[in-house]
Amino acid sequence: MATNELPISSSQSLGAVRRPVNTKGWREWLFTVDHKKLGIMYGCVAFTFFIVGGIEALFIRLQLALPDGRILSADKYNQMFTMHATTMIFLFAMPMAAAFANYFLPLQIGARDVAFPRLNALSFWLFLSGGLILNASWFLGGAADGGWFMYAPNSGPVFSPSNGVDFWVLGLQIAGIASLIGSINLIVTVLNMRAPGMTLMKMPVFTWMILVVQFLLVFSLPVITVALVLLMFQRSYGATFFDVSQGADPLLWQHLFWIFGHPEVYVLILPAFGIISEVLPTFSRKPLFGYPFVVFSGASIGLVGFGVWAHHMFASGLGPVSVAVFSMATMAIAIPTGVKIFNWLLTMWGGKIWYSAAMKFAIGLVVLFTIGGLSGVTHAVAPSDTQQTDTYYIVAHFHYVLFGGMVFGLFSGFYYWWPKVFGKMLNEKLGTWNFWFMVIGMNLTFGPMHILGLQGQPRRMYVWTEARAGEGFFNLGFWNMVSSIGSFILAVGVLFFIINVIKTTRNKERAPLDPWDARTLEWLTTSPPKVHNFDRIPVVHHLDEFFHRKYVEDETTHVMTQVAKGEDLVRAEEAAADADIHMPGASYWPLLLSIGVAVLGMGIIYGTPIMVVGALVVLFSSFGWVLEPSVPEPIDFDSPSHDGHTKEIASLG
Amino acid sequence: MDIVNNVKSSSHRIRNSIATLVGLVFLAGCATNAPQDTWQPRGDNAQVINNLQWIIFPMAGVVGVLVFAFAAYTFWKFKDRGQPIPSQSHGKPIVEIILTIIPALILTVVGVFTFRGIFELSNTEDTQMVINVTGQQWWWEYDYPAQAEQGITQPIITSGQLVIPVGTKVLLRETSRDVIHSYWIPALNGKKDAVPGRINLLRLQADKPGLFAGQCTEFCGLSHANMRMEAIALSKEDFAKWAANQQKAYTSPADGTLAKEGEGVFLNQCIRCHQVNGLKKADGTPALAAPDENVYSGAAPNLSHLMTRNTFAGAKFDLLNKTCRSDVWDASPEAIGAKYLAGVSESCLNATDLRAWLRNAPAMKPMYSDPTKLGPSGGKYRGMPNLGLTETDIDKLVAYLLTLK
Amino acid sequence: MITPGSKYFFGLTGLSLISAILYMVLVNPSDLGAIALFGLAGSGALIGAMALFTRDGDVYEGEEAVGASSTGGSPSFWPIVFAFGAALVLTGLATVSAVFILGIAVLIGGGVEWSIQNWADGASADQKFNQFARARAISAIEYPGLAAVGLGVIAFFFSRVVLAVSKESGPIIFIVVATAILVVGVLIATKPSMKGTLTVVVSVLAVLALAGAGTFAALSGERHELAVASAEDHYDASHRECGEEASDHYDHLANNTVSLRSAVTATIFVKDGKVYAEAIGMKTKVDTITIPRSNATSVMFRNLDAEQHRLVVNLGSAKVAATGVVEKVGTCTQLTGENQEQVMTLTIPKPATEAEPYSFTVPGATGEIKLVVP
Amino acid sequence: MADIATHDTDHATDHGHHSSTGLSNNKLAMWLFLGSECLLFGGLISTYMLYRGRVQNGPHPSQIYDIPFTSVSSFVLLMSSLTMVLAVSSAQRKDDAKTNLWLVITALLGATFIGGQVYEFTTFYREGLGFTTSLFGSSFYALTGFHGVHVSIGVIMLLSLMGIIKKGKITGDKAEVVELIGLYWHFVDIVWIIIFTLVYLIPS
Repeated sequence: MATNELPISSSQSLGAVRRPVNTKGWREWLFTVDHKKLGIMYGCVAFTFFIVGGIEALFIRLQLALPDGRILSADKYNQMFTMHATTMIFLFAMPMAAAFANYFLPLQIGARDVAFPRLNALSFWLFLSGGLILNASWFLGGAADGGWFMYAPNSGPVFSPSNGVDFWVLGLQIAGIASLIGSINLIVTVLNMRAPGMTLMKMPVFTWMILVVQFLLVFSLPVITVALVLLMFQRSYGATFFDVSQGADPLLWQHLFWIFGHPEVYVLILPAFGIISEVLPTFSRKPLFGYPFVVFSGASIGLVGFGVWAHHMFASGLGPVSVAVFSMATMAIAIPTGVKIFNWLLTMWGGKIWYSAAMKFAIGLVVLFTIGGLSGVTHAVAPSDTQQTDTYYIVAHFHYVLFGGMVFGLFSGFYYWWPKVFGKMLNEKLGTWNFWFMVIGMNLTFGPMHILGLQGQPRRMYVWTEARAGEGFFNLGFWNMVSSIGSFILAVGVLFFIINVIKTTRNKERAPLDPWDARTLEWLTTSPPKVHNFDRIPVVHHLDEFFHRKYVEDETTHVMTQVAKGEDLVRAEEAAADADIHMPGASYWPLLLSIGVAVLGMGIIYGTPIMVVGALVVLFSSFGWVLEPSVPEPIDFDSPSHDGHTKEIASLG
Repeated sequence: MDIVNNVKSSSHRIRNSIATLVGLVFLAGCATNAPQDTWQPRGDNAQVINNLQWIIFPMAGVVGVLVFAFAAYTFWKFKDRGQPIPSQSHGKPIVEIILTIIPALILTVVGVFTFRGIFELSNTEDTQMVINVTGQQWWWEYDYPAQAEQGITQPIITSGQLVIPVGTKVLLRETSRDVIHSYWIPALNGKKDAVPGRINLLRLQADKPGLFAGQCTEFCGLSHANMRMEAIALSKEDFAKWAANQQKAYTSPADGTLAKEGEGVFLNQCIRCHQVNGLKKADGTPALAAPDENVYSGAAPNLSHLMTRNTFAGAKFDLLNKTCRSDVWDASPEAIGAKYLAGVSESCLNATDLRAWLRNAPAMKPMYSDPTKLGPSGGKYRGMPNLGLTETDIDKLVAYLLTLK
Repeated sequence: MITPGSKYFFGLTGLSLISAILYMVLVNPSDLGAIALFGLAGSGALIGAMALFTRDGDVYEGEEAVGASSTGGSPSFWPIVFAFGAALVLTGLATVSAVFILGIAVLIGGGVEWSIQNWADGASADQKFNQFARARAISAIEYPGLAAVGLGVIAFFFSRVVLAVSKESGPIIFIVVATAILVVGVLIATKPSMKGTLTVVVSVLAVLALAGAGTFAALSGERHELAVASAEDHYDASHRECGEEASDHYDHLANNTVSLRSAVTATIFVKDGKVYAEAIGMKTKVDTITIPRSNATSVMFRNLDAEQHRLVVNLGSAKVAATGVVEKVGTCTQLTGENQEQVMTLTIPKPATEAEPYSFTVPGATGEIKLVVP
Repeated sequence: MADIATHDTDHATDHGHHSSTGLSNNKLAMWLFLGSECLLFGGLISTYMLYRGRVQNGPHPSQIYDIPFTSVSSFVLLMSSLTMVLAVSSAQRKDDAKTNLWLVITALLGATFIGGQVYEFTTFYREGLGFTTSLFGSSFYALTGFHGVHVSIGVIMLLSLMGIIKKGKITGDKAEVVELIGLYWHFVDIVWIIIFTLVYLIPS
């Protein structure tokens, strides 16, 4: 697209099958293969689903505020908590991490795009189709109602008669394909496309964590795919996989689900770890303490994460030996996690801490995640876990980990990278309000759940009863009410962020090129970056390359002296821009292919003819893709002279 | 310390608890906890777990306090006060190694205790009594196989309330007829899933007579929240009395009574799903219920000796009215046996809920019993349907049920 | 803008949709006729969409279209294919649904190819460019489509041939066919002179031979044993013979089958010709096994004797609805060899009557285990 | 999916610097994809191994397996790996005619394998083993069916690739494309060898 020697409008003579080169307006977004545009689209869609999932959570808390709640029926409540979890995990957390990864990973390693730009677009569109299919079920007979873990046999056709589970299975399959393609793409990008000089141990920690996450996805997604396929065959084609009267074992589902499900937990949290491992050093003006330890602890969390799945099943009747082994493995995983927390604290130790909004959220993560981690250790003790599992204590634990950990990390990322992506600063004052409301709301919502759980209130109950509430300080009534009030404070906190975004968008003032005195390569270009990211591919000599181009350390006194400003470095790059940069062209095929896949999926619910149509579209678009070169050819363009003979192009390649 | 279950208005309770919050934070955790409190063991198995809890929770607390103190000091000490940009040190491996070894050591200690606890809890060798526990949407069935040493010579079957003798090592053989449920009486042991097609073992033992609350804790569909259970520990003598009563033969109500008419209604309606052992049809042949033809999961609670239980409909409702119920729940360990064995008398019956249930069960508890929506289950109910009984029929039935003691 | 050509096809779609719905309501919702009308609607919609997509073959509305049409199109056989598809559809309606579906496929394929060809022919005055345009529009579906048809043809006809011959000659034919493919490949690869026409002739002949043999085999039907097996359903539960002797099919080659080893309520043993049982949680041997009503429960059978035994469960007797004859109810495991085990999963809906208690027995061994369903 | 992953070769982002690992992007992606596929088949094989003996109705595995026939069909699939190797080496020698020849031979062998599977499924069905008959039936058909779909996709890719090479429309490095499809084909073969051993040969 940046090729200036080619004519700029797409060939009219090819009619409807012309290639979308140099598109404008909405087409520019619909057919784009640019990792930055896709990253922004990922972010917008994921945030929308965050709001949807949040509203579902508020409904749940409203229902539970008082005993025998009547806001939702039992059926609607079951759908609500199922979809809340599914939405937050698959439609918010994973794609939001994908948004950050898509946008910043090529920038951090000094690449012009990801390895497979069209596959990248396909990932996004597949994720969107998956999300829409999942949520379409609300309007087509009711959403899935078996919990996000969807244990068999409760997910079978008799026990969950609406189409909700079918939509859920399909939505997750499609979103799963999206993640799988995305993860292969990002791994190849990181391994193959780093800037010269950037060895693996000079890579930013965010990139490292994303790399670990993608490996987790590549090896865990096929397992859930198998589980979902078995469930789909049972529901739609009468297979017997979870039919106990045929001798089936319901624990098969649990094993398959959690072999995926536990690595998934790290898929959710590691990107946030990566983000704050960028933010904490930047705002402490110190490199990350123990970089190799943080990297290896991340990798070992990922590895051990594959060996602890059965700690979700301590009550399901595994033998004592398995329970003991998984209990020990679970404790073992606490060690690398602890290492990370210590390293973050030691990064700040001796630093020069600037409490910006991004830094506040990052510190919020360190503190809140530690609470979640410690409550996690209490149920690594398997016997103790048999009292806690499936109670609100677990809900408290994983919300501290996922909300206090992951969401705070993502918000830290929003504040840190907003000027990079949009060229404008988010308002720091509103950011502070946003932070405090979220911290207070989050602790009021999830803190009391520790008490509720230890007092014996199970999860997933559409009502709780006075008769089992007890009295005094620990009574369920009071703490349920506190938790519900807290959830609305939390919602107000998120609202502050939305207001901040709206305000910032209206603001005309441009952000400085290096507002945070940052450390990594993504700041070595304009904000927002140009289509081709870097005018010149940087050559890397240090971890935190950008910082070391700005500051020089005195060998003896260790005093840091600033030798250049970020702005000047960016200008210098612009002046030395490469002459001839080819970028991949936009394409219809990713969008069309994902539509085909969605139609194919719908066919499983609504009948074979629709499936056939979907399959034809999939075949057509995948071969159309194969036959289309990634960079546009001369025939795709109109010649600049509008003399009416543009169709007769002599050379057809 | 007894479990108190006085029902008061919620506003009163909230006001009460705010007062407690302000004044009595340090005295918290005493006499007024919820009946499913996980920190109040009442038997050996729960005690094993509680001992572990007392190791790991304080340990996590201490670690937490240390880390947060260090963090808070760091946040305060190294705030940007205009100091120069610090030296770009990348860390000290020795610190890292120490910080890896310390948690590893702590966790090894915890691990040793955990290991012991796991194997202690899984021991079933010295079991003294076996009970089959079967979960079904949304109630629990208990059947006691014949065990002469416990005074059970013919199988006993009951539901809603588990009755066990104190000081006896009881083994529950859990399974399920439909989806996965989970059996949990926090005062007696941790939870164990009831998985269809599998038999999971859970050992309970109660130290003193008493009533213990529990709740199904594996999500099991629509009425998961309403699938409750209770366990009653009786002294060995009281248990023998209870068991003897359960094995007593059925006696039909006297001719001409309202209850006799109720038996007719029962034979007309309820027998389709609910078995009463020993009940005979008008022609003298045994009346066998056929729940497998009407209920998807294949069973409905057996109503023999119904009035010896204190709850019905998956323990969601009480058979005793409020006064009589708190009389049983609040009784001292010495007195509870006699009060429980008294069963439900006409004056103590919670007639309101029972009649409402007979009038229209699905309105009282969400179930899949709308006859127009039974396609996926092959026309079978999941739960009790509305039988369309008249008020007279209900009168008769209640009179009849009261005779099932 | 909707073009005239697509208007025609969309009209057809609408009409056939309406008639399909009427047909379903008035005549028979599950009939082939309704499917036919829906199929017609589907293909109309698709071709209409193609026509719309290519603007009826007009690339430029207005002045630029002049001249484009003057070059004329290339000769096309797609109309013939289209007509052939229509004929197949009609034949299929009268005969079997497979032909009908094939017809629909040919109809859609021919129609799409026809409209694309037509559009490309009018795209410009440059034949080469027109070919390029046609390829861009359609080759993405032609390649995989043709490949899939090729795969389908070979797989279908080959399987028909093997199904028709005896079980023993199946592998031989398979070897012969595979070797032939390899040999031909090697020959062509090593003898460059054999390339070209000869290759084409050989492959066409081979495919024709396969198709011929396949068609013949399909018409003559599957081998006798398969037809018998299909009709008799040897492995149906109602055919189980639970005696001491081995039965023809049920016990055939099934000596050491164990299913779910976990979660058995009780294990029943045969030792020295005597039957005894052990149950979970019970310290002593038991003579009664209690299992909950209507609950799928597994019982394991373990044979410790040298001779083969099977476990039989007797569940009283019941009247068979169809015939009115009272028959024994129960089932059995397969014959089990020494130190082998098998699992039986039972779901018993009702307690036994006093007259006919339930029990487990082992033919050829003494003793029985009572089965109680409370 | 594999065919999609193969053709982003020549976009310009890696213009100017070659890959850090030395493997091309496409090949690395294909290896990752196959790694992921291993777990997919791993899951299905585990399901089968868990359920193969669980037969309440219909035949047991050992009652219907036709080992001689399946051995031949396994051998045919193995042979196709050999011809695939020949196709790849022809492609590397830039001999289009021979590449195409061996691609077609590979595809034909693959297609007869599928024909054999159709035969096998038909006989099993006639003997009384349907997809919904028993746990063994469901898990057997799911596993071998999934593999059959993989082979079918492979055959379609091989035949299309031949067509595309003939028309000279290949985008990117021709030999590499053939090699990538070859990788996929060998993977599918290896999976079959595992299935043949675990499913057919080891008695349940």
